[in-house]
Amino acid sequence: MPELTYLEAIAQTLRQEMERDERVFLIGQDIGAYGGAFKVTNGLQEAFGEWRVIDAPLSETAIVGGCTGAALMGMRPIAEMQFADFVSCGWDQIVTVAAKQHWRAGTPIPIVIRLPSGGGFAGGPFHSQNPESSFAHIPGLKLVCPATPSDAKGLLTSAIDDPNPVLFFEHKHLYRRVRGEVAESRFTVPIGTARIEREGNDATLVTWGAMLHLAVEAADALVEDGASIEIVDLRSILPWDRDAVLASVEKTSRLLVVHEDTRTAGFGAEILATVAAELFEHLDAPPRRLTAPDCPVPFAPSLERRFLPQVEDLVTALRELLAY
Amino acid sequence: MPELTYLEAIAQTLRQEMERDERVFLIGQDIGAYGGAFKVTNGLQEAFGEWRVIDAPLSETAIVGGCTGAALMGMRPIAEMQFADFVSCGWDQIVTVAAKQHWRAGTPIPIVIRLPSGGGFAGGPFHSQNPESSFAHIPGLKLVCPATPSDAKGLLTSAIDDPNPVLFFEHKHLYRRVRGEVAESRFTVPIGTARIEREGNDATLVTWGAMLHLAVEAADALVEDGASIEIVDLRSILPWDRDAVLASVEKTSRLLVVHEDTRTAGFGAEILATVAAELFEHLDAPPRRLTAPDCPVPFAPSLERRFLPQVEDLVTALRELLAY
Amino acid sequence: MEAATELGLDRIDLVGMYRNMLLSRSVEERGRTLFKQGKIPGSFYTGLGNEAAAAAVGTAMGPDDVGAVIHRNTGVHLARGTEPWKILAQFMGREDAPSRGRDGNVHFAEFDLGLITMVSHLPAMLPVATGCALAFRIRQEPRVAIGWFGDGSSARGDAHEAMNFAGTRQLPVVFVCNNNQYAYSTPTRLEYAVDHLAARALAYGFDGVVVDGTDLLAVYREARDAIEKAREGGGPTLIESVTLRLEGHGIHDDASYVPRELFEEYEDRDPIERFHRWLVEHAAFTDDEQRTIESEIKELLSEAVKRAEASPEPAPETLLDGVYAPHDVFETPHFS
Amino acid sequence: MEAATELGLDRIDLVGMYRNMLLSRSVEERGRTLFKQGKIPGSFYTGLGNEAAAAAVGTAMGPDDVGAVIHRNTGVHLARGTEPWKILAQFMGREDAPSRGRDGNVHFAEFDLGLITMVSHLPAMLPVATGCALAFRIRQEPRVAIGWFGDGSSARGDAHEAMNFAGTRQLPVVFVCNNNQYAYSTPTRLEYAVDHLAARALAYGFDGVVVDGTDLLAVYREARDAIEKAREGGGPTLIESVTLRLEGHGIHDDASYVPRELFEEYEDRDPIERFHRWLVEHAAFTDDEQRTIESEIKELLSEAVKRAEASPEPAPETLLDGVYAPHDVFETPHFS
Ligand SMILES: Cc1ncc(C[n+]2csc(CCOP(=O)(O)OP(=O)(O)O)c2C)c(N)n1
Ligand SMILES: Cc1ncc(C[n+]2csc(CCOP(=O)(O)OP(=O)(O)O)c2C)c(N)n1
Ligand SMILES: [Mg+2]
Ligand SMILES: [Mg+2]
Repeated sequence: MPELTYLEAIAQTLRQEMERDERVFLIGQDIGAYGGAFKVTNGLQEAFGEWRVIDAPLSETAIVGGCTGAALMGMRPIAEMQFADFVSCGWDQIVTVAAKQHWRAGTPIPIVIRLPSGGGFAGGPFHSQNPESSFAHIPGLKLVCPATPSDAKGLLTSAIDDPNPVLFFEHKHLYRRVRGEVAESRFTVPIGTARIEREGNDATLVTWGAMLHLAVEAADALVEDGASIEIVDLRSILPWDRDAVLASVEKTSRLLVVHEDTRTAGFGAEILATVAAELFEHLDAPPRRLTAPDCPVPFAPSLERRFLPQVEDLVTALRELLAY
Repeated sequence: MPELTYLEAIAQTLRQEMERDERVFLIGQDIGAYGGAFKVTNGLQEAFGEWRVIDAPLSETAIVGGCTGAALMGMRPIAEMQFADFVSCGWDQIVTVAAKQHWRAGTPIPIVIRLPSGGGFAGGPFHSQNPESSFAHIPGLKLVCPATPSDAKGLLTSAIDDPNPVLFFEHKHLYRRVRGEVAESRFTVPIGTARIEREGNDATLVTWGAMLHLAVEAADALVEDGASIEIVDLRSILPWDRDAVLASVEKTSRLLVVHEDTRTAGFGAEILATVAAELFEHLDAPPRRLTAPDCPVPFAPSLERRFLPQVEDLVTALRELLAY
Repeated sequence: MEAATELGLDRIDLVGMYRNMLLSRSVEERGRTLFKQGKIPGSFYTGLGNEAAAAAVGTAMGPDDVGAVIHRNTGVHLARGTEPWKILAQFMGREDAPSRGRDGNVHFAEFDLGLITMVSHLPAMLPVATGCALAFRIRQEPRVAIGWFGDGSSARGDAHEAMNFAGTRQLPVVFVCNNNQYAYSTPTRLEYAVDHLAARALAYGFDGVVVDGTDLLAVYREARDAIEKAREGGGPTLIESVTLRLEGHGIHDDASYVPRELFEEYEDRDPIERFHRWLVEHAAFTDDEQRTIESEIKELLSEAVKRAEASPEPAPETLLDGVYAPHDVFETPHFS
Repeated sequence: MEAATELGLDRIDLVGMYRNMLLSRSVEERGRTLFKQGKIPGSFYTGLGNEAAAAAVGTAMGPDDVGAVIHRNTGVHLARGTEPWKILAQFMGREDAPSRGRDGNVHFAEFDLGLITMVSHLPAMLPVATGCALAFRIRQEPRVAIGWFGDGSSARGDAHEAMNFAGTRQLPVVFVCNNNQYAYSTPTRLEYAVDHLAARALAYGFDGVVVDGTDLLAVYREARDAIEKAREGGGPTLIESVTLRLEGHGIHDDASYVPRELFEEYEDRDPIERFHRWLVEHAAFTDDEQRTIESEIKELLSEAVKRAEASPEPAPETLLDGVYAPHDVFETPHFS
């Protein structure tokens, strides 16, 4: 299988889906001739024309609402937020209109919103956020956070297929840093299904997005301690794979959730709450979270290093968990 | 002490604070001559003039952003959302500007946003929501949810005093249904401090807003079972009183969180996660949540009854918790 | 009749629109009664005064055109074919209502008839209407989207983004402002600082027109022209239809903040009476015809009440159905 | 000189604004170098081409006026008194920078100098500027708020709500559009469908003017007039200052999408050279003076770099400071 970067996997999927299905179109700022702020859509306007790769004004509300309308008329719109952070400007259209319309009116809203998210490159408070937790509280949305090129492709394909609004969080820090084998032909990865990145017996580490790669490093480090960590790559936040998480924790009896988003009311809370309620008898240690602290994402590298969970932090947290 | 309804307590506080502090002004839709959709501001424009009780256009973004600007210039603005639901139209101004400005720039944003929230009267999906959980994930905000007339007054006074953006969730269903003694003179209830509504030993029930009153009924019912339930009225969601909750659960060893907002990634998850992590050794039963299910708030009374937690549901949940 | 013939309307069309207005008001009046009888939960809103504008625009739409309706638009639903009993069932929150009791009062539309259900958040459906037009433009279909909004909701960012985007791409969308001079209790001078909202169109690169919304044929003319222009690639139009909301914002509101003189001014501009006079004068509309329509509507409505009341309250166990559309939703013949 | 004298500007003012422009460009050029040296984390943006507009509006502001700045506004910071080393420290994310390393590049302002820190989300600070003006109006203070925005960000709802609300209350706010013909790679024809954004003002009930943003005195005139008008209760103005962004959106962008002819057209409209010619012609500005300013700026900048580099990186343990303002924040003498 060919090796692709995370970004190439997304770009390939967009192209394949546009070739396959005339209803698919892209809309966003600077995604046409410029190819998007991260060049994910490079060359697509040339290939498909300016009515299938639409340069939108600086209008997140018009973009999201426009996708909703186009979807109602039978299209399969894919919006790009220039940075995930700017989705706050389309918040109302997503939570008030798109998320509730099928339940209220029976009309599906098959839209995909692509959200380049995450920190690690001094992007500061408004170019680094992981806004998935706020949306996780909104019934009617689906949220996916792929960590690997192959999952990026499979989940994006599923998102486009899905008759519901899907927020596709693509981690900017992975775009060009992560490579992996990706099947050339079309395939889907079901939304709502976690992936066991590595099996283990001593503790379960649940994570998603860029943190998955830190989790792997941390688990590697723990091997030296003689500990085997099971890593669950959640992949989807809404719906999330409760069964996979519960099965893993039932086996290991220990849980650490790691996320890049901030702590309070972050999605880690939902996982801990569920595990605590469902597996009360099975836990050998208190379930724990390792997350960013409760503040905006800082710009200065000295602060951002402190803000973002680091491999060492994961190692320490796992050791503490195992030592309990 | 005089008895006031919840609504009267809020109205009295607004009047007192406006009399006391020239910097305080109100802005919102139809709050002037009309007195607001719920008549909370009745008579205030007559008393203070149209530049202190400002009828705004249908522009939540201009209202919230306008408050931020006025606050920067030394005012103490209080915005009214006509219904809490419409705060989604001011989401970006709240989370992007107001919540982060002090941390980023050192300039405090002392604004209060009043949010008539909650269901129970066939308001449907857009006139019944409790949007506190979405905001609970945003560092820099304070969120309060008073359940009694006295707390409504004390917390609103504190909110106005506070140099940070405070979202004041006032439960519509309590406006005219709940009466209580309220000191006539100015007083504050500290934000971030829970209130023990009733002491008990067998289980802790944590809740806030309108659900508090159901909790009292349910605890009464449990007395017949010979069980004593400690009810913690959280009052503030951000910051929340971890210490009070942990102290209570440490004593009772059992926790039920009840909230009117929907379940997944609702604030109950944060409380359960914290308790599970901190009081692992003290729990005698899995911590539980009783919440609205994951869907929009329905209109039809038959559906809304099912949606909103009912006293019977609380009683059942408590019995199960105690029986564990 | 000449004015009407010129518009391509024959007598049947004209009487049809008149009937639409009468029916619209009757449905709403019946709703009011049901509300007072405690049979309608929540709150209650009508489009009193907006009947002509609703009937005219609803009728001017082509069969494949779509509209994102708002409150005050009962006549649009009727023009597209929604049966009165469904509207009453909607008000009552019943299982067979368009929103199946999930949402209430005016928050409904029959998608199969080309209408899109509004949300409360005004005017959040304008970007959606623009998006419908975008789909038509992408596929090069000769279809037009209509987006309604009020004078008050013109102040929100959604109106701006929708119109500006539609302007840049000259999309086939017609924005119709039901300017009834109030947003709840707020008069237009506190909502915007220009004489006419139609002026906004100039800032977005398309035409704006002001029309007397109590004059059915005038509204019809503007709507038809704008729709045909959009259909032919001429881009958007903003139609500002000026009326007066003839009662409070909702049933709980006595509208005491509206100056009495304003109501008086609009007294002989009741859109229904006004068009009745026109029909009598120009189309020899008879008292007999009037009586026939009235009794027909009366019967229709008592049937409607019965049918609406016969529809069950939604079963509680259906609450969570449809939070997510199932994967095969597009394979089922009817998904609304 | 007459044109300037008429504007109340003496030679010192004029040379001051010229110096501002030179300094502004020099600070940004030094920033570019520092970025290339790896001393500035993240990304890097300049206001190349906007120097005249920034200097002019910044100078036209009264001492108690306030402004919600955006990127491309280095000259505004300088006009209000921000020292260059602080700007470089800001770019570098250092402890003594206005944002103390919490935020980067152009996301800063010195509140004590009457400026308000922007957020990235454009143009979210326009409603905030309107809110400042609201405070002035409530307290009847003769102060004015300035809100800047770009051609691209004019498309967002925040611009609309801010302007519409300001219009209804005729608040003392001046909206300044830095129209540099592009929003990142997007040309104005895809951002809006009118010739001039100034036309929007008419839809909001106030005046709009278009001015050549490369002509310092022209911008100064419009800014001064608008500010004084607002101060006297005349309500808002929208000033559209037309320039060309003389390079890419940020340092990573080669602007290859901008037609070469457009750059050529603006070659002899570099605002700094243009005003230099004017000064030579009308104010007998000498080569000596030029050299003096240049060497002064050179020295200022090497001092600035040193001082910025001497400022420590923020200490990690301060990360959570100030998420909430402490209760006594207003009692401390300086809270910014
Ligand atoms: C975003 C938002 N804020 C507030 C409201 C509450 N609200 C409901 S109707 C209304 C007035 C609407 O006025 P207008 O747009 O003129 O329509 P009209 O009711 O007069 O037909 C308001 C403020 C709302 N529906 N949406
Ligand atoms: C709400 C929002 N969406 C997207 C962006 C990303 N973005 C940053 S600058 C920019 C272009 C801004 O154009 P304009 O307003 O003309 O200002 P200019 O940079 O040209 O001075 C965009 C799209 C943003 N900052 N805010
Ligand atoms: Mg109105
Ligand atoms: Mg620009």
